[in-house]
Amino acid sequence: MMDNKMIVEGSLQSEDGGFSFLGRLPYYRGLGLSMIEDIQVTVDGEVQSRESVRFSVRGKTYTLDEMETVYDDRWNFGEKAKIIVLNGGLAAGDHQITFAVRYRVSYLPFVPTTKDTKDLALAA
Amino acid sequence: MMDNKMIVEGSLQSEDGGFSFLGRLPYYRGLGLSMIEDIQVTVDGEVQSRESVRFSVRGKTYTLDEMETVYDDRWNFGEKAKIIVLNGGLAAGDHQITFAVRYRVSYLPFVPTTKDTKDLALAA
Amino acid sequence: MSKIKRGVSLYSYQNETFQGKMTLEDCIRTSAELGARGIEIIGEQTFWGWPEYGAADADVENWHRLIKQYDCTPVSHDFMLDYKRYKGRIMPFDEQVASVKRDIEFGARLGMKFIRALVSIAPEVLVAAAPHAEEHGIKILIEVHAPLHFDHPWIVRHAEAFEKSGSDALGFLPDMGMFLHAFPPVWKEKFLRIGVPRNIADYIEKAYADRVLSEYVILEVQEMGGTGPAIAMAETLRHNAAFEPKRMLDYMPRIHNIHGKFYQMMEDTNGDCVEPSIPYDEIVKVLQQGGYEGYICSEYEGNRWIEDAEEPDSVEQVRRQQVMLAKLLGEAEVPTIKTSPTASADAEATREAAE
Amino acid sequence: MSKIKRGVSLYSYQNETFQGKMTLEDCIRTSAELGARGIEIIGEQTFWGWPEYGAADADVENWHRLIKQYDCTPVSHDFMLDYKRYKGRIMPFDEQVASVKRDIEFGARLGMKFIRALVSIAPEVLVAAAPHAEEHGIKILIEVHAPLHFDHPWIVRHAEAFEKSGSDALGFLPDMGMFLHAFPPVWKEKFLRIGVPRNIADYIEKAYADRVLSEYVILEVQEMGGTGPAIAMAETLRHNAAFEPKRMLDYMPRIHNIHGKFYQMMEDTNGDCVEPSIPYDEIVKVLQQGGYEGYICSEYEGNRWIEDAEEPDSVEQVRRQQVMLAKLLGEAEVPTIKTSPTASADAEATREAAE
Ligand SMILES: [Mn+2]
Ligand SMILES: [Mn+2]
Repeated sequence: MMDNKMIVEGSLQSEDGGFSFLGRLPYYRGLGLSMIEDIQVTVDGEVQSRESVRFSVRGKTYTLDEMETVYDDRWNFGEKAKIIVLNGGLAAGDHQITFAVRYRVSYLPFVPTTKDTKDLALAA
Repeated sequence: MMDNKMIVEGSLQSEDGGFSFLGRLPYYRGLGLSMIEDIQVTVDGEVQSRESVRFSVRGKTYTLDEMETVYDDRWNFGEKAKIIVLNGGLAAGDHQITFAVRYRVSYLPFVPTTKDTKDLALAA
Repeated sequence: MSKIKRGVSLYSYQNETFQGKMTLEDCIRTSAELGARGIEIIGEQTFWGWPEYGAADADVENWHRLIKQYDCTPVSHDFMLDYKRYKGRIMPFDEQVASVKRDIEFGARLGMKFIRALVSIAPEVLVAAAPHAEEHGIKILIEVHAPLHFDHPWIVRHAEAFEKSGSDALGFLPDMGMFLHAFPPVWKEKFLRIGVPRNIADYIEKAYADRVLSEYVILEVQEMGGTGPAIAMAETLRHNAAFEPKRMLDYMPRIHNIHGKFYQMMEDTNGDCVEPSIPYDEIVKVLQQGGYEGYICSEYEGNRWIEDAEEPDSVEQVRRQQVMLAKLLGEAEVPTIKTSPTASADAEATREAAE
Repeated sequence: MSKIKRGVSLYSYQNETFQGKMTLEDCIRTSAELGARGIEIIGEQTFWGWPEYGAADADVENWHRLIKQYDCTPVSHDFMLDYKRYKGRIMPFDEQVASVKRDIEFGARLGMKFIRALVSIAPEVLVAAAPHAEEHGIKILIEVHAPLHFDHPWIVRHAEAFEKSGSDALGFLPDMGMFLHAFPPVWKEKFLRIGVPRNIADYIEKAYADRVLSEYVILEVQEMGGTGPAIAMAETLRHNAAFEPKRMLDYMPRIHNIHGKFYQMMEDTNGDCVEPSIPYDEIVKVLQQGGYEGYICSEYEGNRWIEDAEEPDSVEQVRRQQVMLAKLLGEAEVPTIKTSPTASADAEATREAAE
């Protein structure tokens, strides 16, 4: 659910050593960070390494490995997290971004992965 | 069920242009012949062609394709059918025979295949 | 004393009859000696050639002779209706009805009160055959069998169709395998033999006892690293999504026969017998509460779960179940077999050898 | 007039609240205008930061202010209990109980009568938390939701544990999605969009109406050449192995809230509204027969089935369901929305733009 609202339109921007965009959890509630099993970002067909991804909410930034044991912070319902990828940076212009989240939901008899693909422009 | 009783011990013998053994349907009842979808015989690891197989009960002999439209004959419960394979014949001595039957059972939500493997000796 | 009567479906002895180790007379005599005087058969198993060749008069006469000789009662002819007889298409409706009519006639010829229909048969077919059943004094009973149960929409559809038909020749034959309240030990042992790791098998057995939703168990087994046989073992839990014997109470006026399904009868040193996975004490209580006066027919199905490791002893298994049933029904006498269960087959073999 | 009351779970408006198109005030006011004055929430959805950050006093005060302003009644806080919070191990029992206690306190702080527990929670956890619930005037209700149902062994286990506990702070919240008597059209349309061939989708829809056992349908779809999405569509039939609203009658003393689950409300030219796949007429009759006096809270879940093709209009969908419920409950007045459902969000946006 909310699959096509995961990537916030027009949110692509450059970061030191990489780029970022705003992403939302495709779910009808929030989740504690330890239950985010993976975030995979693909740019123009190229999968970015798990190590290069950072997740940032309300001024706090985590690696994906760190998140697995974060029990005192959450990704709230509808909250726009900054997804940072330290890939060395992107060229200005249009990029196709795929944002996939795998999350562990206690009551589900499977571990869902949900993804969204959008074309975003990076200002020069 | 009855898997290990499908091939009748000691029943391997030579036939004109091939060999035969006695086989039983692995089921708690008999079946009309049109519901026998396939019989596959493997000899010493070599799968015999469907075309080479004949099924014979009470003096009547059928190819597997013929059986598919036989509505007036059956393979009875526990009945020893002669399974003939026209492969040119087997050398005397021990042979490993695998006998697999695929049968269509109206009430089952799948089409079972059951098989039995036995070492049988062909008299010289 | 209970009004519930004991019987045997000769399905129980299939491992022996398949191999010719027991004759029809052996089956009937053994059941009768156990006091299980209601005899149920699968027509195609007991009568060579049925349905394609019909049943020989001599065979039917032999049946009646044996039933009389051993003071038994014909209960049910279980028919199959192979509606997938034609490859790639379902048998037309009228032909299905005609086929059921032949089984009605065959049931009547054998002196049966009931013929058992499989649950996969459409209720409309049975409704169409009901007048013929009435004429022949036969009731057609749908076998309610796991994964179906009395609250399943498909069974509810049958019940609605039966009510609407206005015929009392349509009813139910519940198979007690529906009420599996524990994972059968013989299932677990078989799954261990075909490669399910012990820790996974233990987990599945416990999850079943804890009545966990099948889908959670399948996920957990995957996470434990389970593959092929382990997943198959977990998937058996999909088969029992409801197991309340009390649900039979809603349908008592249409329940006329019971399959006393069992997988394994254990016997303790006192001779007390129990089925570890099916709660026969509760089942008998519910049936008595519902005023049931028909037969419970033993239906041994453990054979297929153990035959890869040992030769089933169907007669001993049936004996134990009959001991349990007799006790639950308040009978004073303990069922006992007096004659060798293979006496007739042995005599035949001796005769043949002499010829 | 019926004693059954109407409410809304704010879950219904998730598509709008996720995007900030409706505020909490919009949700409550809209529901109140429809006469659905019972308000149910998922705590984690409505209260930013719950549970890790607790809930801010200002937010709770705002909640009470809105409830009072719109003459509503807090019904239920639906909690989640993430017992898989720790990767690779289940949360220890005591920690689970402590977590439930915090949700009990939170529910009480919001003026709720109930907190909703998910069915995956072990009954022992709820039994251990029951005294705390009693102290706070809260009942913990297990949501009975497809593929579970009131005859499923897991639910029976809960019921037995509740009885044994002697506590009346434990009960059930049935989700009407359990009683899916037809394949929802929005499901079918979604499956068609993701590539299920029309003939297979038609077949599955009809097989569902015919109440065919899921395993037969899955085989048939395979034989029709169905792959991935077609098999997935067929497998949805595994989710509804029992759908008899009357089964709620056995549990009425413990049923205190109802999820008015729906996938799609159709409206005809007379303004009559109907859920094509869930029999609300029969459901309301059963609830009245059982003397139910609690709320039916709208729970719109069609959003996720259509959002790939169109933007859901949750408010219109809730309105239609409330129109249907009011009629079924014998209310004279037709529920109507007077104020724009996004009035507060719009005002906020205007304020922000002006700053
Ligand atoms: Mn049976
Ligand atoms: Mn719900």
